[in-house]
Amino acid sequence: MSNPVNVYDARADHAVVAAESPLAYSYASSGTPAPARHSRVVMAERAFLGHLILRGGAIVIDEALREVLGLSLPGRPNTLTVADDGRYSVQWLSPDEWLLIVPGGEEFAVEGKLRQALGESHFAIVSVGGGQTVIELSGEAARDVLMKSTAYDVHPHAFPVGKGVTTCFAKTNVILRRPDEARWEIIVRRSFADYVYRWLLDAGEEYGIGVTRESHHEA
Amino acid sequence: MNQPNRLAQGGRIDRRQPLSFRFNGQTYQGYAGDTLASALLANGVDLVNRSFKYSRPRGIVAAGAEEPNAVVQLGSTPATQVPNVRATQQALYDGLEARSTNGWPDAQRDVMRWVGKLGGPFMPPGFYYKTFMAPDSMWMTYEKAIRKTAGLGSSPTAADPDRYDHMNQHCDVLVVGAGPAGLSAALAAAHAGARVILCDEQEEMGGSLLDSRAQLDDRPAAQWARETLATLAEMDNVTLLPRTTANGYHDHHFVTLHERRTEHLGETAVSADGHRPVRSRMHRVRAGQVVLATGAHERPLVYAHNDVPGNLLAGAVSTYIRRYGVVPGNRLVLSTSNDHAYRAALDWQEAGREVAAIVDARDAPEGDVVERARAAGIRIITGSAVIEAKGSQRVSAARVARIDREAFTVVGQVETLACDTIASSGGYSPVIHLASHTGARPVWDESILGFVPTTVAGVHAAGGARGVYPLNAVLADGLDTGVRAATALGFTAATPAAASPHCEAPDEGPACALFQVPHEKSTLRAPKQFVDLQNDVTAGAIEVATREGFESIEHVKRYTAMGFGTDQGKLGNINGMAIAARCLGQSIPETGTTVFRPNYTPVPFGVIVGRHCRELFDPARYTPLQAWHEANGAEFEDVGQWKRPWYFPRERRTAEGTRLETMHEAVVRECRAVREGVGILDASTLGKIDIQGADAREFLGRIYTNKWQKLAPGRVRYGLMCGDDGMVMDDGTTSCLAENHFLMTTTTGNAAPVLEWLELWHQTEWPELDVSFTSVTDHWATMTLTGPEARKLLAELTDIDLDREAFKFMDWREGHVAGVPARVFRISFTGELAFEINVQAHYAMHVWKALFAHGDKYGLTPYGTETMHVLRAEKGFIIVGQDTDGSVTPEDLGMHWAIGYDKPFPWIGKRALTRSDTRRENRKQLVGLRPKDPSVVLEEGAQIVFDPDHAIPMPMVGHVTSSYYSPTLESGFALAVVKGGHQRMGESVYLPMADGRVHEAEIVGTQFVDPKGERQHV
Amino acid sequence: MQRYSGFGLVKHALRHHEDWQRQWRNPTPKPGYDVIIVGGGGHGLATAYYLAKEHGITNVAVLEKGWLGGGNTARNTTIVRSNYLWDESAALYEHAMKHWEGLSQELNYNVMFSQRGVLNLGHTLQDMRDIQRRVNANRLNGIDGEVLDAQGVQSLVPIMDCSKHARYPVMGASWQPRAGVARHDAVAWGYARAADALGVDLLQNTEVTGFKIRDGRILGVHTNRGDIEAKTVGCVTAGNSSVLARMAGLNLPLESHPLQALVSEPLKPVLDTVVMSNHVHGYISQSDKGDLVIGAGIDGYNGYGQRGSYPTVEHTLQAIVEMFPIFSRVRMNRQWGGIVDTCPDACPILSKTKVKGLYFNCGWGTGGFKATPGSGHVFAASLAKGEMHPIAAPFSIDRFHSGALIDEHGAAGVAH
Amino acid sequence: MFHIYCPYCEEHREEEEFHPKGQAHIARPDDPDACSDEEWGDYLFFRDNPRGIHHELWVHAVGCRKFFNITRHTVSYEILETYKMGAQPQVTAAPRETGEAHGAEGRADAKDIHEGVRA
Repeated sequence: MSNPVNVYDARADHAVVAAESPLAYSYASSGTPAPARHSRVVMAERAFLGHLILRGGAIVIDEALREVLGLSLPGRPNTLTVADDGRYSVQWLSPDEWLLIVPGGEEFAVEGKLRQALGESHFAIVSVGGGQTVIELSGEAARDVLMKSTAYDVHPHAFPVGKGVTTCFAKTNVILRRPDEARWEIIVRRSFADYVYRWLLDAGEEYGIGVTRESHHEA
Repeated sequence: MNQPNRLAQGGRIDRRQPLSFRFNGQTYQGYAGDTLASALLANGVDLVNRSFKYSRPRGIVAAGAEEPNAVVQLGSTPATQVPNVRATQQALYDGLEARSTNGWPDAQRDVMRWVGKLGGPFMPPGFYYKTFMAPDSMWMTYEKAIRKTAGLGSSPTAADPDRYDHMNQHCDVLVVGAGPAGLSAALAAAHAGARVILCDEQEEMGGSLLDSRAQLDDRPAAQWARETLATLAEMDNVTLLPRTTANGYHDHHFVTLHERRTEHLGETAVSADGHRPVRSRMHRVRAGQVVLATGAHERPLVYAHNDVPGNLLAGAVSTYIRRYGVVPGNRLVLSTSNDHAYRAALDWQEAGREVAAIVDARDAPEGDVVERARAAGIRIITGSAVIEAKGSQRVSAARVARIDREAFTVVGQVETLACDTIASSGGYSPVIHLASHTGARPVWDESILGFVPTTVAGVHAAGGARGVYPLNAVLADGLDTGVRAATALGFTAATPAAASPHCEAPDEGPACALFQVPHEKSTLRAPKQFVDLQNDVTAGAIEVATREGFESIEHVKRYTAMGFGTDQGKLGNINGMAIAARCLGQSIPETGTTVFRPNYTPVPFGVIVGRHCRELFDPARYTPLQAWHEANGAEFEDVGQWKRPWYFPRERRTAEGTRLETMHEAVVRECRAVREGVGILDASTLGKIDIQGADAREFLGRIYTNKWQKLAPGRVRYGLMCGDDGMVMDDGTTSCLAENHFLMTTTTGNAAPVLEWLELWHQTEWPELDVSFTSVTDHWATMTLTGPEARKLLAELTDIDLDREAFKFMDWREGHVAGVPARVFRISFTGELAFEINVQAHYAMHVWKALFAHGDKYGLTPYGTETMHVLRAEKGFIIVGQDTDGSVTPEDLGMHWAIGYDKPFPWIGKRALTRSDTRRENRKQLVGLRPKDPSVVLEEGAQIVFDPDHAIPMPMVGHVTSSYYSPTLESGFALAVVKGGHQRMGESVYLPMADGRVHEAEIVGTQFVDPKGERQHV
Repeated sequence: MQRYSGFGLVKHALRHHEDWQRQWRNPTPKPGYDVIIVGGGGHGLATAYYLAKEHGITNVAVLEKGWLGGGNTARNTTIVRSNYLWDESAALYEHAMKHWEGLSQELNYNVMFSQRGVLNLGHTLQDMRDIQRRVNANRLNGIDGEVLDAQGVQSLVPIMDCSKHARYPVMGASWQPRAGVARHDAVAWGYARAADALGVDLLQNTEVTGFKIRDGRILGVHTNRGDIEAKTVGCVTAGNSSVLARMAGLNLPLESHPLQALVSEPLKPVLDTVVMSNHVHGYISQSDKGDLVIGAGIDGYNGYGQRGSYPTVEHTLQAIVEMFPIFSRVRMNRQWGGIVDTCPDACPILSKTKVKGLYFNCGWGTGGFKATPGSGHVFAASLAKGEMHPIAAPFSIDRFHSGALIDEHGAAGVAH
Repeated sequence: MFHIYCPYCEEHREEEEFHPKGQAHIARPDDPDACSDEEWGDYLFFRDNPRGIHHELWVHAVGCRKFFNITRHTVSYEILETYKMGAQPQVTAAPRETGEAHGAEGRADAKDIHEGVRA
């Protein structure tokens, strides 16, 4: 029997190939106001990470994940597990679906190891990193900006660190999560990234929003 | 500075901050803390508007949201106009500019008043239903005149310079209204630990406490309010929203609060710290429990000429005196049915002006305030009421008489008391608007002579909003309600130690029921007695309506227009109901109430819209190549939310100089490039769904009309999808990536619906199948390289063997393009040799640019959707949604080859194909059309007939779905659906056009170019 | 019937309006009628009127559980047009249009039918194809209509943003000059008064609680005011049709949804035509009183609550401000909801049922008001003759079994 | 705007995250080819559309993307329960009191099947 699934390393060598993050267009067309002293909210993109969608039963995937990354699968709805070093995270999306984020370039290897560990179980893994990006919000007014954008309750009582949800954001949908006390992460689809960027600039203007560009970002 | 009615001291205004404003072109002075209404009254401006129907002079009646008359046009520029602002709710700011909404040339000299005066008698309710009918054709002429006289304010004529936004809020307990009940409730709930939002519509929180004479815990009520607010402000589980009106109560305790952030500061929002604040903000609140501490509105009495300026609500008189330091006249007559209104007379007298008399409808009033009035030497006339006001532009006297409420008659002599102000009070109506938004019908409470809300889980009315009026009871009720709301959510309320402040219980006598005051003449013969001041609805109008058979209160309202004004009948509805009840010989509860609808007070469209306007009205979705398209001059087409390059006009040199190509020129050039050289299309918008699982193949067989059992890895197949009604829903190619792994493509617009469709069937009908679906639309960028030179160009950049035998049509291969890992699909939507290159979207720009770096020598030409359409139509490839419309089956499209009639599973759509109507011979079927005149490009949407000489209505047999000029054929051509078209090859059809021309066309097959399909196989 | 006229108004004014007659009686139910119409909205009242006037059947009762015209007649946005795509719908709505023209005279009641024209905007190439298709079909069906380009739209409605900067720029529109608006309440009252004058009993506060059916034939109805007999019963109860059908043991292909509308505060004249956009999703006109009357799509869930979800209102006003940025500071006064009975193909049902003598007229969805006179006219003819009128015949319930749907979803633009 | 408890996400979410998908518990006939046109039409188009308690299918479209069922009152809009696919509702419409009348009269004369049916 032929290979049941086509696993494909779609990542190019970023040293040779000019990669563009989903916000490349927005930086050029809407600008990147630098954070200033009065900025009460700051936005930064975490681009080119490896994003894997894991589908299947929680028990087997949990085992595989522990084996491969030493990370335990969040079993409870709307929760997020972040590895101690912050480089790996896995988030509950649905009773049979999780989002695993790994450092850029590791996604193919991780997928391979997970598939190996999962063996014959019913599962699926799909690499989706080219189609989405992570936008980080920090600063005292981050929560106000979010309140303007999503009807999900972002009050610390309702949205503690370690929570993550898929929800409406303005007129699109995003994954919203809190990896730690200081930051919110918004995971947005590539084709909607410019809309979300413009929205955030507009909604954050009142708080002097600034944009930080990552040093390793290829323009 | 001349403010004749301003007291030297008192009130909550700031006399150190004088403000200047203009009303109807006159400049006046007021103070910070004034409303426009209080400032106008301070300046002795009596006449603020003309009425809607009769153009009668009108003055300020109330001090809050219930004001019907003082509706003004605000703003000094075309862009900053705000129509229909209630002067009683508009804070004064320096430079405010306002004018009356009605009256020409102005409210003072209004000429329409003659129409109102002379024509009034001829305008009974519904007079327009009875006139202006003859002849029918004239109505539009009459209508024009009628429209001009109607309306209140004027729309702005330029776009709004301000911005608005939304804030999504969540709380345990929302308290609406920061008067005594609301403050107590908020305090109780907050002490119990609940997340509390307290909002209040006024400029200053405190409600009735702000002008109360009561002492709470031995300090003035207003001071207690200030201290309580300070306590609340310090609690981090409390959000205070002043200047914020709860306008709509929606399902499951979702309440919209409109916060006016800058309207008290100026007509546009002014920058602060270099940032532009929003003019106003809508808080979209999801609450666990809601406390409605919205208070009560005073009801005026309905007597003759009760609309002349100088007729005010008793409570409003007190508010103007105590809160704004304004006495709106010199000599007062108070007409009341209850104790509470006596305050107005006491306040008036304390302000140093004269009280002519208190006219009390009760025979033996006896409460504390009555005694105080007596002690103050005020004349009290009992068993009587003001039956008529005299005066034209301002009250000059009150006609007072003894009345028999039961018999509804005037008894004995009428006494005329000279005065310039008549204050009236017929009791109070709880503000139940929000409670009734959810559909809960209010009930009549005879003990308070008002409607109170019915009990709904999670909604608590407190204080005046449920007919509890004495201040001590209101405070206790608020506290109790706050505790109940919090405990309902599981919070443990502290013992009411933080209990209500001590407050002397007043000794109040019972009120009597009085709505319309009888007159010596019958209602229809007496001078007008107004019920709804804004819409000029009189007691007589209500009587006429009931006589004409309008017996339901809804009919009365609609026939007379009562309650349809911008005040929504806050002042008049209960009086109207009482009058209707009297006319019909029923009680008020038998007559019924009406259901209030949002909004409580009008809300600007802009704040409901929020940031969802202009470029953020709807997301614009971009492919990773957007920047290149823009830089290369693309014109864009909206496809769903996507922006897709439509065509790429180039500069063209002509005798007159250079200009951009027209679309036609660009498309001809782009088409030729593809048919003769090589073109490239950004196809990244296509929906892409990754499908994995042991049953993926079985699933595809159930969802698609055609067969999937034998599609081998490395191969691609076209698939057609139907609904279970048998109508074509979507199409696209699906590739077998591996035995249990497929990549499905969908049309651009259907990506999300198709994914949901797959999930629907999997989750609801076939959960046993091992298959899962993940959208990868955004993950992959797709570039279609097509044309006879495509292979040569691609070969320069790829390690994939492009040999026609090694990489056949409908194969896909893996490899690299321009150094980027790529999946390349040999599928063709143009009929030419084509390679669809899929790379992870990060690298799309790199690959695209690399192709162009190598493509010059082959004439690589970017093309857009228009050229794509021409090329695919030449090949007879359909576009779902353009060539189909929800009434087209695969058979209608002639796509029998894509229907697996003998598949074992009864796939979606199969059964419907054998219904009697789907079996009909003469269904509309997809065919090609070749215009007889090759220079003609048929109109898309042109209707097709067999007999062009048939009289209208002509039997139509189909329509043109796609039509273009083909540079390859050098003629126009079209796709169309025609009744029985598949059996009519070679026949002529006719297309009658709007301009009278009739085109003739021949029915032909749908493949115009390369019908054997050789070119795509090269 | 007391005739209305300007002259009569003067006469009444001189008598202090003391002797206006009732516009309709308030009769007690008779034990039986020749025909019972269930539902006293515009369609039901029109049916009764035409039964009496055109077919001489005057022993008719209209049973209304609340007040006449209190359902969707009272809650719609009053748009009247007939530019429907398919022949069957075009015939039905144009039949109505012909009756609208002249209705005030016929009823001696000014229904304020204002033929100020309706624009259906196109914002995409596909919108424009659909518009061409529909207008071409309308013209060949004898219905007025033109296709306008963006400039043509701008000159008709100067205050609209027809610029390229809009998120979805206006590309053009279809324009039906004969279309317009009418005064909704007056339509119900006018028909009620005219039907009453011809002898029809209008029974308000009379709720049907069941049907009397024997041997598959209708014999009458049970009501809260007692049983009433009739061998012909026509149900015209819009959003409540499924509930009524259930009482007769029937199922219908209907779903009742909330449809919301809203009005601004009254303004001086600013918009002289009706503007509808399917793509940005909103429609607007200005009433004679000055309110901007605004509506859009239905809520997706079933609902009899006469209210819908707030986001629908938000989306509607976003569309309106997108088209008319100058209305941003105009204020919304009131919103409300109706219950619309929607069919899978967005076309009505005018049909016999399995119960002999029991007819249904329903499924008008968002398009009922504009059809009122035509619907009543052909339904009356069908009830009178026992055979569906040729214009009504294609709208049989059978089409949901045969598959012969009349799919106005297809390309007909907004179906309001 | 509804506040809907998603049985998979195990919390309340705003209505904007969900899409209503019509009446619940409408199973596709196992053997469509054996259905008459009438039966097939009934399956495709005919719905209960009750005024009162309604079992309906929703999808948590912006969320876990799971389909599930809601029992909701179509007049008060109160959500009485939500439950996963495959489960049965706990809250159902009370059997119509007149159903008994129907039965009684039905026994009296089998042909009077609709006599006395009231809702």
